[in-house]
Amino acid sequence: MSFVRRELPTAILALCGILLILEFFIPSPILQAIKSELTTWSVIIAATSCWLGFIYMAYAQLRMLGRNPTTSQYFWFSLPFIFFLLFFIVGVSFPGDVSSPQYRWLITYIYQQVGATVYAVMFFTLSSAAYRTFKVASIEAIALLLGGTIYMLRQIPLFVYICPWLLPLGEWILLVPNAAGGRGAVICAALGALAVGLRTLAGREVTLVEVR
Amino acid sequence: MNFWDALGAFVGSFFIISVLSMLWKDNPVFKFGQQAIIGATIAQYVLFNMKNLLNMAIIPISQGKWTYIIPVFLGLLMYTRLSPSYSWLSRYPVSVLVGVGVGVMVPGLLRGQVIGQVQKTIVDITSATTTYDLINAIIILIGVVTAITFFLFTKEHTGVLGVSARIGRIFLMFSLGANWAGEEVWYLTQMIGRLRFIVEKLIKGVILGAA
Amino acid sequence: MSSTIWDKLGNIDYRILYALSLILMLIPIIRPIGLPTPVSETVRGFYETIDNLPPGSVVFVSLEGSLSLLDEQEAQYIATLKILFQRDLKVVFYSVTEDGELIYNYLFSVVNPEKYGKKYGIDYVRLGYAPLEERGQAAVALDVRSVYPRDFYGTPLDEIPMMKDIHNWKDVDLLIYYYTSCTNVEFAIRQWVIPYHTKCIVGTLGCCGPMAVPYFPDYIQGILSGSGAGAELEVISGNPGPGAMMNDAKNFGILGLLLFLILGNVSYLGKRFGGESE
Amino acid sequence: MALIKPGTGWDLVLLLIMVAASYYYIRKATRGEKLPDLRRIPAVDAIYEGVGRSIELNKPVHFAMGASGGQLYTTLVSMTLAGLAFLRYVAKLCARLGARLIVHMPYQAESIPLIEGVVREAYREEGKLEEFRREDLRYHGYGSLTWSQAIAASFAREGVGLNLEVGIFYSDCPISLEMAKIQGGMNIGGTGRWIMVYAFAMMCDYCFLGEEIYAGAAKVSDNPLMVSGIIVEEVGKFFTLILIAICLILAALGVNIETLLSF
Repeated sequence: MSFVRRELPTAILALCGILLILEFFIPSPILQAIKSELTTWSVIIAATSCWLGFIYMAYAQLRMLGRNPTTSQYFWFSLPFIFFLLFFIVGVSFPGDVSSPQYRWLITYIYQQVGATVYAVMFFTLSSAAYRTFKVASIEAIALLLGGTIYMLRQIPLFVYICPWLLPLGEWILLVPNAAGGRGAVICAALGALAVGLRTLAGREVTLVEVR
Repeated sequence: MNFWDALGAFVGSFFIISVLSMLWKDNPVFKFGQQAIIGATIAQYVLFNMKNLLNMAIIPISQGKWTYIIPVFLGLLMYTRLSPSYSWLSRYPVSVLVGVGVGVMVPGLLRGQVIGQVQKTIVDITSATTTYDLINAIIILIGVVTAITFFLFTKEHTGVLGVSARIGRIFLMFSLGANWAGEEVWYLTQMIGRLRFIVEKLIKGVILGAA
Repeated sequence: MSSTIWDKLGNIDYRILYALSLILMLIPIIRPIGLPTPVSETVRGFYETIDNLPPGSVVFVSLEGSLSLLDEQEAQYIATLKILFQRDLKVVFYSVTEDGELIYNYLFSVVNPEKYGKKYGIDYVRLGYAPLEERGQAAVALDVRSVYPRDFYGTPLDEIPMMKDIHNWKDVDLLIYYYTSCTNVEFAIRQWVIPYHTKCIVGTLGCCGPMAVPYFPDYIQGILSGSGAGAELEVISGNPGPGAMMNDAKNFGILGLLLFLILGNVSYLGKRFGGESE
Repeated sequence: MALIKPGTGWDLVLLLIMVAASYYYIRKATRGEKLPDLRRIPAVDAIYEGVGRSIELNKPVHFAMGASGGQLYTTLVSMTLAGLAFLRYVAKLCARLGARLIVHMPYQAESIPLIEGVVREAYREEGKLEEFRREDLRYHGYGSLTWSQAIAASFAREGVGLNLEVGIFYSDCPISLEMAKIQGGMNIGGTGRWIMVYAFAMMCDYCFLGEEIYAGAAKVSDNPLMVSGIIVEEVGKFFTLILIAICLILAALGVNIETLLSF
């Protein structure tokens, strides 16, 4: 039983991974076909499992209601389901489905406004974080402060008007020190990810092996 | 302005304010918007995936591409997680997915993020035509090398390595600062866009326009 | 334990910062101020490239846009469209994202070509949407009809008067390339500029601009990045639009944060060097 | 026909070096031989402290891998796995010490079986399976916007002692981290996407800078096999440094590096 439960899935994982890596190096139409088949499979598997999220959300909502079954809780409990049904029914019942004007209306005025506002909220959260951390406390902190404020002011027209040198200086910060630090970090992160990948292929990644 | 646009201006403004009110404190308006949008986005996610499933699996299967029954079956195995005694079956689809993930990740990392970055760093120096370019390229090289030394884990950061790691850290901080600034101004634009929506569509368009 | 003034300066309630920024941003939206907008080299290049085209030139506009990112590029699009329609040019619009067509719908409702005396099929054509990645751009350059056999409204291209003489890169005098994914600027450079030496100007998000700068002016003759560049284009072309207000609001909106950054540092330095004086 | 695709030669060299190093060190680890010591990563030690703090304050521990942190079949899968390693660790700590754990799951539904499996297994290993609560695995819908809101709401309504966020982050961490901070929580976290690391550096009490999440994941797993992975990384880093040095020397001698590195 252990073989079917543990070794076989690990072997399948390694096989898929190694075939795709080989495809990168070896010019072979067969490997290419396997790659495109496997990537399609992945999308199909993921798409099939899409209801799981709904199930977990519904379960958590139900348990919360069960602990505190008051009238106001019933309202909050049903709200996600009402909006789920609203979007779902509008999304399938008009010609053009999700491209129908009715569904687009929902997307434009609800989804998009909320999305853009969440982005906008980040302006505030990043501001308060900067207020807390941008202090001239050490060389590192000064580097953070300088990199941040100069490149920020470079993007604000008024300050560029007052100090035209902000433009080349801001660009320089982005293209030289930022590129240097970022590149070093990217190289190291890639090597870290590579090590994880190889360990996974070898069937040694603890979180994957232990899950029953 | 027709009815639906006007209604849209109200609904949109309500949701904008609902999200913004989170900065003040948790309140019923925020809770309403937040709970509603969970339902809405799950519907969108499900619709999007069902459409994918239809186009990529169901239609091809009905046209005789029988192999696609396997991934659909594997996808269904994901739901065995809900039952403790059969949950091990969900390891199969997960294995295929992670295997494909590692398979596409490893080649991408090698070329784009390691060898390619090394190549860029060196070519910047060899292809520099002016002294200014050359100095910049050398600064980048120093930054890259010292940043890599900062990430060494098997050696304690003392002595020469300590100095190098410190310099690397300063470069990294510059980079973090610049990343922050890029995002900050970009979110500022988004905020202004939302305020414009409320002012132009709701206040000027509907409320003042109707009056 | 009494807290010093320095402590207080370092621990102001964040909500005051939030409210202050919000109010500052609202002022110019309600009442535009018109602060000065300096025009940068890359935007000047963008404008002059269009301005220097001989009458009757063919311009391709490739749009990779997303509705949720419209705030950042709206001013660019509107200003560019106005410039294009004010001149005697033949313009071909196509989009590589689904949202692109919705953006075009919106833009043509704001900048109505008829107002500029432009006729569909003679002065401008919309080809519609196709999911073009890099290979798609290459295909358009080689043969427009291989990707877009019909226009947005379903008319075969050969039945459209303007398109009769437009087949491939040889007939294109300028490519205006809008993109939102920072590295996609290379698609245009690799598929249009390097093989065919097509003139190319680009428009993108603020955060992507610096990555395009190294290609200026050798490969691309102009860059618009962010809503600020849209405002600059409005200034240089003399067409007022939404960019100026966005700029004012940006100038004001950042002031609250700057004030708080200064307060934070004053508090820090005060605590460090003058901590005892209450 | 060429044996390998042109332009992939150096990639193959690097890959083979990493594979050889993996083989060598994994073997060494399975035999129980001593591996080199690793320098401390303060953020790892802080997780324990954070769980303790949550118990003291009687507030839950929150864990998140990012709104889209459940990517299994994309190029970011390594970060998902690193996030899961941290989840396993913090779930074990919570089970052992008796803290309530709330997991904010990413929107990719295909990752849910893995997440539940990791948490359930951690509780089982600690002998506290009956304390595992499925309703504390929260699913917040599609995209970072609803996720950010929901996590902020959860902080406000249920409180936050420790907020641990490791995984794949786009524009979702600036809100969740700052909200945890405002609610008085302790933040620990990091991501491998460099472009978003700034948010962690600014908002976390302890942060993992970029690839430190992989090293951290190996450390918290408390498993010599995982630790051997970090040593493999180090081999890669030394290879990169040596490659840069050799390229510089060759460039000084007039060799065209661009062609050399694209064989």
